[in-house]
Amino acid sequence: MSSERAKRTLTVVENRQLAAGVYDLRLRYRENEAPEQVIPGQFVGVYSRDSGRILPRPISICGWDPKTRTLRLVFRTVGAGTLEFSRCQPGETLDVLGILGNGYDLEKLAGKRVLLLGGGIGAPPLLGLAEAISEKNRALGAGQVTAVLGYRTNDLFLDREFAKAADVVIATDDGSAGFHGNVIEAVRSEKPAFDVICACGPLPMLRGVKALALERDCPCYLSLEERMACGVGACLGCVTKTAKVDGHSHVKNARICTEGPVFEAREVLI
Amino acid sequence: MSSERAKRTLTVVENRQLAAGVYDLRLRYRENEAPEQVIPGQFVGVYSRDSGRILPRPISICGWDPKTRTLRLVFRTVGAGTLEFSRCQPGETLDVLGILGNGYDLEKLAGKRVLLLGGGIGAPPLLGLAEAISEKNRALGAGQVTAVLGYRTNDLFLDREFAKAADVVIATDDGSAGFHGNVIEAVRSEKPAFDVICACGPLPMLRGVKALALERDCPCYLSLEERMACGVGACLGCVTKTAKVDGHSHVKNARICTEGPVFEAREVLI
Amino acid sequence: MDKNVHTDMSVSIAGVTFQNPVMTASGTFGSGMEYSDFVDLNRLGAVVTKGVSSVPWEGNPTPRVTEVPGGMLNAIGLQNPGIDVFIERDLAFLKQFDTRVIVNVCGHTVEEYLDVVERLADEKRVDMLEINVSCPNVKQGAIAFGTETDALFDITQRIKKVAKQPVIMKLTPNVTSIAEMAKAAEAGGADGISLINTITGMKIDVEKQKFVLANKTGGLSGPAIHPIAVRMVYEAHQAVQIPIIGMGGIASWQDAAELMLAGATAVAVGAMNFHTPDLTGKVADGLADYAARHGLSKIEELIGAVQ
Amino acid sequence: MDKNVHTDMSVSIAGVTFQNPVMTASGTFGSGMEYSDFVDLNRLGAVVTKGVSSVPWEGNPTPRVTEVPGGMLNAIGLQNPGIDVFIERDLAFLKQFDTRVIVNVCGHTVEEYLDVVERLADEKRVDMLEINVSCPNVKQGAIAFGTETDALFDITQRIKKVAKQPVIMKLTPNVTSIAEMAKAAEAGGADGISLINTITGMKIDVEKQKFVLANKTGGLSGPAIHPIAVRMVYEAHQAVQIPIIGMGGIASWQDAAELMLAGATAVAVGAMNFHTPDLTGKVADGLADYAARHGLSKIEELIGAVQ
Ligand SMILES: Cc1cc2nc3c(=O)[nH]c(=O)nc-3n(C[C@H](O)[C@H](O)[C@H](O)COP(=O)(O)OP(=O)(O)OC[C@H]3O[C@@H](n4cnc5c(N)ncnc54)[C@H](O)[C@@H]3O)c2cc1C
Ligand SMILES: Cc1cc2nc3c(=O)[nH]c(=O)nc-3n(C[C@H](O)[C@H](O)[C@H](O)COP(=O)(O)OP(=O)(O)OC[C@H]3O[C@@H](n4cnc5c(N)ncnc54)[C@H](O)[C@@H]3O)c2cc1C
Ligand SMILES: Cc1cc2nc3c(=O)[nH]c(=O)nc-3n(C[C@H](O)[C@H](O)[C@H](O)COP(=O)(O)O)c2cc1C
Ligand SMILES: Cc1cc2nc3c(=O)[nH]c(=O)nc-3n(C[C@H](O)[C@H](O)[C@H](O)COP(=O)(O)O)c2cc1C
Ligand code: FES
Ligand code: FES
Repeated sequence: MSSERAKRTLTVVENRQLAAGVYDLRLRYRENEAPEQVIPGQFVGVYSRDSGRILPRPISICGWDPKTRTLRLVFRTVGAGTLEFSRCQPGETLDVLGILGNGYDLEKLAGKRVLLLGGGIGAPPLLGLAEAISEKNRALGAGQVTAVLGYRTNDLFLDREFAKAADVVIATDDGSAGFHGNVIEAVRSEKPAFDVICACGPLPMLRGVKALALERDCPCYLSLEERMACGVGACLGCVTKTAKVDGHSHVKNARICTEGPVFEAREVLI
Repeated sequence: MSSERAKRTLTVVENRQLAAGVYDLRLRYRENEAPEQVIPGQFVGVYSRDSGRILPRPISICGWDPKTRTLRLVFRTVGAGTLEFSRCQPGETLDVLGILGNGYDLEKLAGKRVLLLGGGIGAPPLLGLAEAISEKNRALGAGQVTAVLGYRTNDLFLDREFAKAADVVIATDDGSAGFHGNVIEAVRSEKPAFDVICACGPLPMLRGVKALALERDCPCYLSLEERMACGVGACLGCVTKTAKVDGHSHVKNARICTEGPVFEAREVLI
Repeated sequence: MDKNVHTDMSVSIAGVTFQNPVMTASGTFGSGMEYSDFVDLNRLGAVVTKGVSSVPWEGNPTPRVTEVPGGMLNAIGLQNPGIDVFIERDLAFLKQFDTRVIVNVCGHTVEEYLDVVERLADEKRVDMLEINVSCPNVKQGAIAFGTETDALFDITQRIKKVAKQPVIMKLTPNVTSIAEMAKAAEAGGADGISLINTITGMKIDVEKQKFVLANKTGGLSGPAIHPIAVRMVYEAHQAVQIPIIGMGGIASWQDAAELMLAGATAVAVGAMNFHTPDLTGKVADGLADYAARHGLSKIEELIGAVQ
Repeated sequence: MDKNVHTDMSVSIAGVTFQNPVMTASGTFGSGMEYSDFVDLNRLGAVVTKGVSSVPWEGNPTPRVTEVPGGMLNAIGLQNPGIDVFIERDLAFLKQFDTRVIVNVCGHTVEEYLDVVERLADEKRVDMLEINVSCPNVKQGAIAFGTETDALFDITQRIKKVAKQPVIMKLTPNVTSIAEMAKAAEAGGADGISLINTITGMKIDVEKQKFVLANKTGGLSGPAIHPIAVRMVYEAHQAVQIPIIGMGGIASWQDAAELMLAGATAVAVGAMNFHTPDLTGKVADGLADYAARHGLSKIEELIGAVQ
């Protein structure tokens, strides 16, 4: 077992397409190099093998199997970096910077009815979270997990895996599957019971989620994204505006890579 | 069959190490994309797949099999580009610009006793030449080919293939195989009979070869090297000083990629 | 978006219409001959020829080129056969194509530039002149034209007096303020400006502890300089009214579109021709698709449209 | 060659000895804390801290960073918690390490710079000051210090009057003549200069037709700028006697050796820390091996040794 923050060479053990442009990549750590702990909501920085692309690509951790030392990343191809990763074959290696950031605080969620809101490629980090909470809550004998997952069309992914750990509501922009509308509209329509919200997705959606949480006056944890350079808190590239002066920046600029990516909705000005 | 000058995607069919840092790479053209003619002494430009390396690497053609549309390149790893090529596996592809430059004028060599002088990684292009001349001369019933091949140590390569088409003299810098000394010294010592010289190797050796040719007053063809950018005659990066005003530059600067790489020794000021 | 209209791809500079905005960057395409195997010159907006001087120039000693990360250094030193051979051979060659011809002109002194400009005045095949006042590899003072506003104003004015074709001043990026240089060219009467030329760089062989290029320094070009080119085109476009031909590191139609959005009326492909010999054609096709997808009726709507 | 002697790796600048020539480039390494998981700070010649100003600065809106070919653009805008927090927290943190500390200073006005320099005067942990007169992302006039010789001379002189530590002036590459700027800093009394800071660039999202960075422009750094850095270090070294800290695109010990051969006494690793978090340590080791292989008794023999 090793220090949590390190750049490691991982071996691709599987790479599977889940939906149009969405890939499920499994990467194995070498023995003695695996992280001691991985918390849902944390992320890694995946490096390209092309010398023209110097920055790591931040990708959330979708799953972690300590026994096989295997990290699961689910990502969408949007540019040259993710395209390169989508073409990786088993046996090839990728350099990964990790484990980065602070995940969801599982203690605060234990025993609560948790509403997970995942928009598009925001869903993957919530899967590990759904699994972790439902396992804990099963033990506690209380707390129901509901996952509302938004997609553009009926080209769904991860939905069946979510169903093993949560009640699932599907929402699609075009109405081709499940509820016709976005995740917030789906919540208003389906009215799941919840005590706390955890959400990951595009910024407009997160703004809607924050409004919902303020309206229902419940705790709400958002996973934010921003362009990153270092991923480790050194460059100050990835800040988000905060409500109060934070301990690090002293200018109300929390680093998403270090203080986040998960923030209580009220703490951040989005 | 296609135009001689084109950028093509070739498939690696074999890649084998011949000696320390020396590789034998076989690349296959797609059907209908193979060049009509390949002359010993011509070269190709091999592109890296890394976006940080934009220029093609000039590599001489060591062999060409029109039936299987397979190009043979033998190269030494000296930097990032050749290192990348050395790691190519069968089935992968490489982009290649070719066929470039002017090779040896086989008509002028027919029926002559040809002395081939190859220094180190200068040997490969001479192998195709040895084969072509000896085949022609066998038909003509005249003309002996002698190949004097210089190496640093006894870590030889291609010597046995040369032996099928030529009388071979080996020279090594450290005396660990064959003659102890360089190729020029080996010629002076072994005294092979010849009417014409064809040489490829490092510049100091080519200067010695030119001196030898002037001394013996025989025709001498040298294959020159220079840093290249375009490989097709457009950038004027790769010139060599010429004795007379040439048709293209009008300033006694012939383009090695276009007027060469093979020049009559007396035409160039090296 | 996704309107897929048919876009008018032509652009015009100083009254000259180009069928599309894609040109070749001077010195990277010879006079077109060498690349005519790879791309149909009739598909290009213009062929911009290698710099030509009043008499033959032999250029710098070799090595003249080397690769660097995401680009290359060159110190060709403006080798060229002189204006006579250029007219007889290169211009004659270009007569068979239906594309515009921009002749790039270099010199050591103002008089040398004027010589060439005068010799070209009555050449019908020449649609436009591009004056290279910025080549970092010419030592005898030419660089001063490109880095001092007064000198640039002066040479522009003198060339405009004798030129019969529209005059584009090609600016060097090796300056503190490209906006000031652009303004000086405009004030001198330039019909347009082109930018950027190469940025002076150097490479050292650490094992030999020697300069890689015989000339010590060389001009950096290729994708490495693209963000600098976009910024400079933007700054120049904010500073002047005259049209801009944008270049520097174009490797794709997206890079070309960036330069147009920043303010370029036309774009030129340079070092990446060496990587992708038919890149000019690909950029032209890519821009046309993009323009159609974005529902542009004229590609000129892109010019400076960034927000 | 292959003499494999033991090389004295220390270098000295203005009387301060560094155990080796490898430093961190300001702004790419925080105050060392964030990278101390990845590299033992005791292995470095110096930690150069993120720019600090007299009061907290909140920097630019996001997006602040983006990747470009072989490099990145940043427009952090010099966010920092101000000199008080810096001294209490960052300087205190650095006390536990046995490496030199160079504090990078920024300001909007000469007075703001002087404030910081005075506050640091009695801090024993501060071995040297690096004055950033060149950040392209600060709009309120700071750029003028870095691009005009008179302003640079003046600010250098005024800082030297109050500084108790040696003063390094950090120069911007966005100038016509780095040699002139280097001379102005030397004339003003600088104990050394560091170069290069980032080169101003821009990236446009062609589908959205918008600037990628909120600040529109950003500073280009990374391997893309390395050949420009080598050339500028060389030109500055030819122009002045004071030592140079060289930086710009170092991705390997070879890149560092190039900068030293061009004239740098020490080198700093910047953006490539983001790619290889222990790059500084690797560069230090690589330089030591190289020096031994080349039979150098002192690494300082490399400085400006290119031929
Ligand atoms: C904390 C965090 C977690 C993320 N988790 C996931 C995930 O689990 N699955 C997934 O598909 N995507 C995720 N993303 C988005 C992912 O990082 C980008 O899609 C990816 O970096 C794009 O790289 P590219 O080379 O394909 O695209 P390009 O557009 O070519 O990238 C160019 C540069 O921009 C950066 N960039 C582009 N888009 C983004 C973005 N949305 N966020 C941050 N940087 C960006 C790249 O990292 C690179 O530096 C996450 C982003 C963050 C910040
Ligand atoms: C006409 C010609 C034929 C050649 N034939 C062969 C051959 O058959 N086998 C072989 O092993 N080598 C050959 N070479 C040399 C070969 O081109 C270089 O070894 C190769 O380009 C090095 O690339 P790199 O990326 O590994 O090295 P780097 O040093 O990393 O390359 C950096 C840049 O310098 C150029 N470069 C470096 N060395 C040379 C060189 N010696 N000549 C020209 N450019 C160079 C590269 O192309 C690249 O642009 C030939 C060169 C020429 C000009
Ligand atoms: C090999 C080479 C030769 C060049 N010769 C000239 C020239 O003769 N005249 C000129 O104005 N620019 C010349 N340039 C500069 C280019 O036209 C162009 O401005 C520059 O390379 C930037 O574009 P790029 O990054 O696409 O190459 C030359 C560039 C290269 C690479
Ligand atoms: C994210 C980032 C922040 C930077 N912040 C500063 C700074 O605060 N002060 C400064 O003088 N230079 C700053 N720089 C410039 C670097 O110190 C260095 O001069 C430049 O990046 C070139 O080196 P590189 O190519 O190795 O990154 C910063 C660079 C980057 C990439
Ligand atoms: S990415 Fe550098 S501080 Fe977050
Ligand atoms: S490499 Fe361009 S002319 Fe020969």
